[in-house]
Amino acid sequence: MNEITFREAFKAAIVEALNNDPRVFLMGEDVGNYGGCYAVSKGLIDDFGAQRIIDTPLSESGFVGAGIGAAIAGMRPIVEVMTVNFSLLALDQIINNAATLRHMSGGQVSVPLVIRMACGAGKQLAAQHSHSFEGLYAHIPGLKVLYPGTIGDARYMLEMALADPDPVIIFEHVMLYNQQASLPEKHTVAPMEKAVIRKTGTDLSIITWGGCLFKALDAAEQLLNLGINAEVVDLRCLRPLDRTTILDSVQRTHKALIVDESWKTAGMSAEISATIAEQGLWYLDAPIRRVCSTEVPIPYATHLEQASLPQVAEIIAVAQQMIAESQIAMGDKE
Amino acid sequence: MNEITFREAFKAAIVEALNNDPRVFLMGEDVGNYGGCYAVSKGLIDDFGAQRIIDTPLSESGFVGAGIGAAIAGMRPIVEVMTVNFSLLALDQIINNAATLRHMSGGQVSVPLVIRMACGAGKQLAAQHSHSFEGLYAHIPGLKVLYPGTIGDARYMLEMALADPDPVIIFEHVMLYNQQASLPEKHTVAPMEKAVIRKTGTDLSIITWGGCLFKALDAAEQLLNLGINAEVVDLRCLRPLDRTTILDSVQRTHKALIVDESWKTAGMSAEISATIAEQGLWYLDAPIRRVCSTEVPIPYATHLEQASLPQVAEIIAVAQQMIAESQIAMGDKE
Amino acid sequence: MSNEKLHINRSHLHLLLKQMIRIRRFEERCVSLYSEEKIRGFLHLYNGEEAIAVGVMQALTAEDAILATYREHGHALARGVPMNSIMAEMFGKKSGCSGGRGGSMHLFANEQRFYGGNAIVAGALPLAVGIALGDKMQQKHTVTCCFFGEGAVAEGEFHESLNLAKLWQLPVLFICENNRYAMGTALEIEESNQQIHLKAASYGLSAQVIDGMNVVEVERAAKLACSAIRNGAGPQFIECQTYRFRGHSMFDTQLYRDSAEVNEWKKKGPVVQLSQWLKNNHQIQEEEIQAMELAVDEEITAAVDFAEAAEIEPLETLLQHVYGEISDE
Amino acid sequence: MSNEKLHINRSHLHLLLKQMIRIRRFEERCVSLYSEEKIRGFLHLYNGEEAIAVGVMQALTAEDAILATYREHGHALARGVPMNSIMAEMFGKKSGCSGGRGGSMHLFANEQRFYGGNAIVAGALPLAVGIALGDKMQQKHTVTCCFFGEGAVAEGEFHESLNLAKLWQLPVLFICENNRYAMGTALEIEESNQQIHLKAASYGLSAQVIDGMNVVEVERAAKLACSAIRNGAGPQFIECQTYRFRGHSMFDTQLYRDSAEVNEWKKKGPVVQLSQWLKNNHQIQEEEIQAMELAVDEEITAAVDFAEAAEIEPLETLLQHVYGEISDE
Ligand SMILES: Cc1ncc(C[n+]2csc(CCOP(=O)(O)OP(=O)(O)O)c2C)c(N)n1
Ligand SMILES: Cc1ncc(C[n+]2csc(CCOP(=O)(O)OP(=O)(O)O)c2C)c(N)n1
Ligand SMILES: [Mg+2]
Ligand SMILES: [Mg+2]
Repeated sequence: MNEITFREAFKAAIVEALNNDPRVFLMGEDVGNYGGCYAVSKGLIDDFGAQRIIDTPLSESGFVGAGIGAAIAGMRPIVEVMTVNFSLLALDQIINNAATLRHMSGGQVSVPLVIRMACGAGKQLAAQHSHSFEGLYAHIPGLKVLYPGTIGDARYMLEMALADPDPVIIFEHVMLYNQQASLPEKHTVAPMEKAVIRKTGTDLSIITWGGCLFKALDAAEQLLNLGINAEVVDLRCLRPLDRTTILDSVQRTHKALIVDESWKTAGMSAEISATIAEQGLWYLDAPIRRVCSTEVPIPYATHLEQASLPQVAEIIAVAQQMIAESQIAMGDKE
Repeated sequence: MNEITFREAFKAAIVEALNNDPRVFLMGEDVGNYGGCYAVSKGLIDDFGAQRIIDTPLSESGFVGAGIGAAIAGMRPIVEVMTVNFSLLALDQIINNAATLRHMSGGQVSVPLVIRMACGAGKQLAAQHSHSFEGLYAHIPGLKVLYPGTIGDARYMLEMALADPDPVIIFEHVMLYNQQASLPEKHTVAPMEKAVIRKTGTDLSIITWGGCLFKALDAAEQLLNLGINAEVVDLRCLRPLDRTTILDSVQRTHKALIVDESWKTAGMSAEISATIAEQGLWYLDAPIRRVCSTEVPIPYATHLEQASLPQVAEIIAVAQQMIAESQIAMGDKE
Repeated sequence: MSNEKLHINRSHLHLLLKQMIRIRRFEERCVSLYSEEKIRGFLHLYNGEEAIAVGVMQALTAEDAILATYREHGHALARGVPMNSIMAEMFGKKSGCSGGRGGSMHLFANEQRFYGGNAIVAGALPLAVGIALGDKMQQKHTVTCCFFGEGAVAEGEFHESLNLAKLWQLPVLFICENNRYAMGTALEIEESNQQIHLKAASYGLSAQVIDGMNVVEVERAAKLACSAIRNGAGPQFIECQTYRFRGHSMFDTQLYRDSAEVNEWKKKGPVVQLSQWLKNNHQIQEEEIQAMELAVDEEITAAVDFAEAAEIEPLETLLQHVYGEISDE
Repeated sequence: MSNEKLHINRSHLHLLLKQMIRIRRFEERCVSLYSEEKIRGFLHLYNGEEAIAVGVMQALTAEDAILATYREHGHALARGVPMNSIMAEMFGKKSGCSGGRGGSMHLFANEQRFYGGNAIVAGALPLAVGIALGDKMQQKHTVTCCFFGEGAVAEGEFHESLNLAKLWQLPVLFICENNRYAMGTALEIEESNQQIHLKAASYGLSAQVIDGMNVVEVERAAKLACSAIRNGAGPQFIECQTYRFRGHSMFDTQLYRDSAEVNEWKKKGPVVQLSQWLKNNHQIQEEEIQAMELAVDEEITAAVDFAEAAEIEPLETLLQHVYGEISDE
């Protein structure tokens, strides 16, 4: 199998969509002449022309709204918001229009729109360029939220998103773009709304997605050497949330550790924990733990930035602690 | 003690602040000549003049940003965003500037700003006017988030918010404005960041705030007649979250039922559940339950709207179910 | 730019008058239905501004798309959305044009390409740009017509939308209903430059200001603008000067304006203006007007009866229409 | 409006030249420090645009407030923020002007009323309006000066801010640094009306366009605008036409423009222009320029040494500065 980067995977998906469906076009800041802020769409304007690779002005609300309108009119727009940080400027359009129009119109208006956004920290871009807001988007009925963490998902989720009749947000973690992996066959890639177990294990479930998946897998590997066999659940889709896969895993491992790059309070990690506390409480033999970003606007200095993000070492330490706790707890009960 | 409405309480707090501190001013859409969309500031422009009661254009990002700037320059602005729904248009300013400037500047820039927002459903205002986004705001480090649910808090929290050196959001549920209650003495009102137990109980903890508090209290009263003695915890402040009070209560009652008017997935209710699952798991003798809004943009028709919101009957039913579950669970363990 | 002839013949003028009377009386009926608590939520009435919706609709074809604000009963009616379905919507019924989910502020009708009913001020402008873009990409040669108040002009979305529309030469007809107030905020408190059409012109759009109380003038301006658009001249902007005779919504105590001002404007009202002109020129008789009113009232009463009798959505459907089915396509 | 005399004497021109050289060479040093990985994150350089920051700062007093973008090294330097603290900031050090938390895009200095360093395009404009409002309310008679690129003009926040500033007659000096590109997007792709100053004028601001490569012209325009503001004329707008000689940031492959275009503009560069003029008029000698460069290089090397030697914030402070202390007040 040939190795490609996440950047190449995202790009190949866009190219394929443009080739397969004349209704598809790509629109956003600097997607054309500049080649994309993260070079995902480099060269596309030469191949597809400025009619289908549209450089927009700096008007996030305007062009996201225009994408919604074009979707209503029958197109299949892929709108790129350069980073999730800037999407706050378009949030009114996304929540009050894209997510709401179908219901508010009694089912008459469809918004088959895909919005791609780069997100995440790790490049010392500081507090206005490093956010993770997937929890915020996952809170909104009417939206679907994808967050590919594997090369297969980076390559094949866009097609599924475009086939969906509703607005779909796709997050792309900036630290993944240069990562390389071998591309699996398309038919092996799970449907968009299913969580996937990336590594099976028996001792605890590490539940994560997107930019933290590789950290979780790394931690799981190291834990093996420490005699702990962790399962790694990749959520892939944050809304709708595949609660069944989460609960099944925890039912088997009796422990849940959630790894989430966004801030802990009232983020996505909270929802996963709450799901288990509601529907899988009796499975647990240790408290649910969350490894998230420290509750601070992400700082520039590398040591501070790294200290504010979830790290492999912390995942390992918390996993070990959970195993210890569960042994005490089980001891208690015996 | 004299009875006043929440509207009067909010207004009295503003009047007092304007009288006590020349740095305070009120700014927002229709706060002046119109008297405030929900009539909270009616008449104030006559008493304080258009320099201190500033009618702004329809420019949410612009005037919220202007409030941030004025706070930086040494004023103590109270900015009214007519409803939380429209605050999405100002979210970039609130998150990328207000919440971030202090940290990003290494502590040099303070933003002592108060933002008031009406929120909540119940008036058949449909999907663009009925949201509850407190979970979204509570997710953001750098912000503080208050949600008064009692007349005392409506009257006295503003003063505490204005004394705070950081941006504070205050939510005002639209269904409370006309509610009436007797005003307690100021010294009896707890500090801004403390949760308060509004009714003590032994059988389960109902954890709620703001617009759902009175529903929870109503449910608790009816539950008493059914032989269930519920405790009602009013969070009051969603960020920072008073986790101690939550955990103490659950430690005593062994059951947690969270009532939250926002959508369930990845909202504030999730964080409270996650807090307990992390730090109070062993206290529980029943799964944590959440009564939240149905995951649908709020519909106009009254029967659909009411069906989508948390209701007293549902709180009672879930509480009863939890008691039953815990008896089975306890039975299991014996 | 083809200078289309206006059909200002007698029967067309009668049609315009009847449409305006139809809206006016519909709105008046809404007032009483609101006090009877049949209609709930926020209710924003169009009294005084009828000439705009009625005049502009004359210029649009069935293929054109329309977007409006929360003050959109008149637009929906003039567009041909069935009155029954509008009334049923405000009663929160299943046969309402939005299935009872939208209410007064969110009337929708795909069949008429009537895309709401948007209650976020300026929120529909980017959508209009996008619908025009989508239609243009599909070579549909339509016009997308977007109505909004002068209050929307202060919003960033106004600015972004006008720039996009002109940059991309999109077939959008922007209709600003300048009724001088945004809720209780007067134009001079809202805008540093109160010449709205000049603001629009600063983006390079052809922009003009007209008497929005004169339905014939509105129709003429809209037709010229639409033919310019259809001939590829790009987006057009019309500022219609008008006035709202009633409060902003049903909760407005109108502290911000004198009744003298209101009365002054009422004299210039679109219904009075046209019926007076027709009478003065012996183009209509009082009885004909009465006949129109009668016909309209019958239609309205029928609509109320329809709405009253209509069923509500069963609760089990609450979660419908949050997401579509893949088969939707 | 008092027409302040410019001090275009020799020593002042030398000062201007030295300031520009100081910024230019600072930026060049940043390039090498970036490749040495001493500086990280996004780095946006000001080469070619130095005349704007240097010229405008001459018009501002110590009490005036300043806001800028992520391309703000030049502004911070020209404002008098110590070079050591700027360099240390980019090294992520505790003694950096933002304690290492901001980096290149977020330089702050309360002492100089330098309020950042904002990396959201147009994000500082509403803040500038608010600082001007706050100062005015406190009768401070200051100017708030806000720098931004022409790309920001397309954002809704530009529109809302200009309207507010003019409506409320606030003492804001808007400086648009029109370098013709927003990342890789040329002005004509960004704006339907490329006459930025005319757009500003449509809000009622006094607005003008000047040669942003000519530091003397910038200084003159800024001084006139500031005295207008101090005399109560309300907000002023200056579009400075300029060009950025380097890529948008360190990652830019510059596919969107020819090197011929870049070279053409480099000939008009602010440093070349002023030094050539001074030479042609026998107001400076080559050795004097070399002396300036030498002095500046020494300052820069000292700053690098300072930054290199400086300590980092201990990890325990990570949570500091998220919230203030009530005693802050
Ligand atoms: C973004 C947003 N801000 C505020 C409101 C509240 N609001 C509803 S209508 C209105 C006034 C709008 O005035 P205008 O655009 O002139 O339209 P008109 O009501 O006069 O027809 C306001 C402030 C809103 N719905 N949306
Ligand atoms: C709201 C927002 N959208 C997009 C970006 C990404 N971005 C950073 S700088 C830039 C170009 C800005 O151009 P301009 O305003 O002309 O300033 P210049 O860089 O030319 O000085 C873009 C698109 C951003 N930082 N903020
Ligand atoms: Mg109006
Ligand atoms: Mg530029």
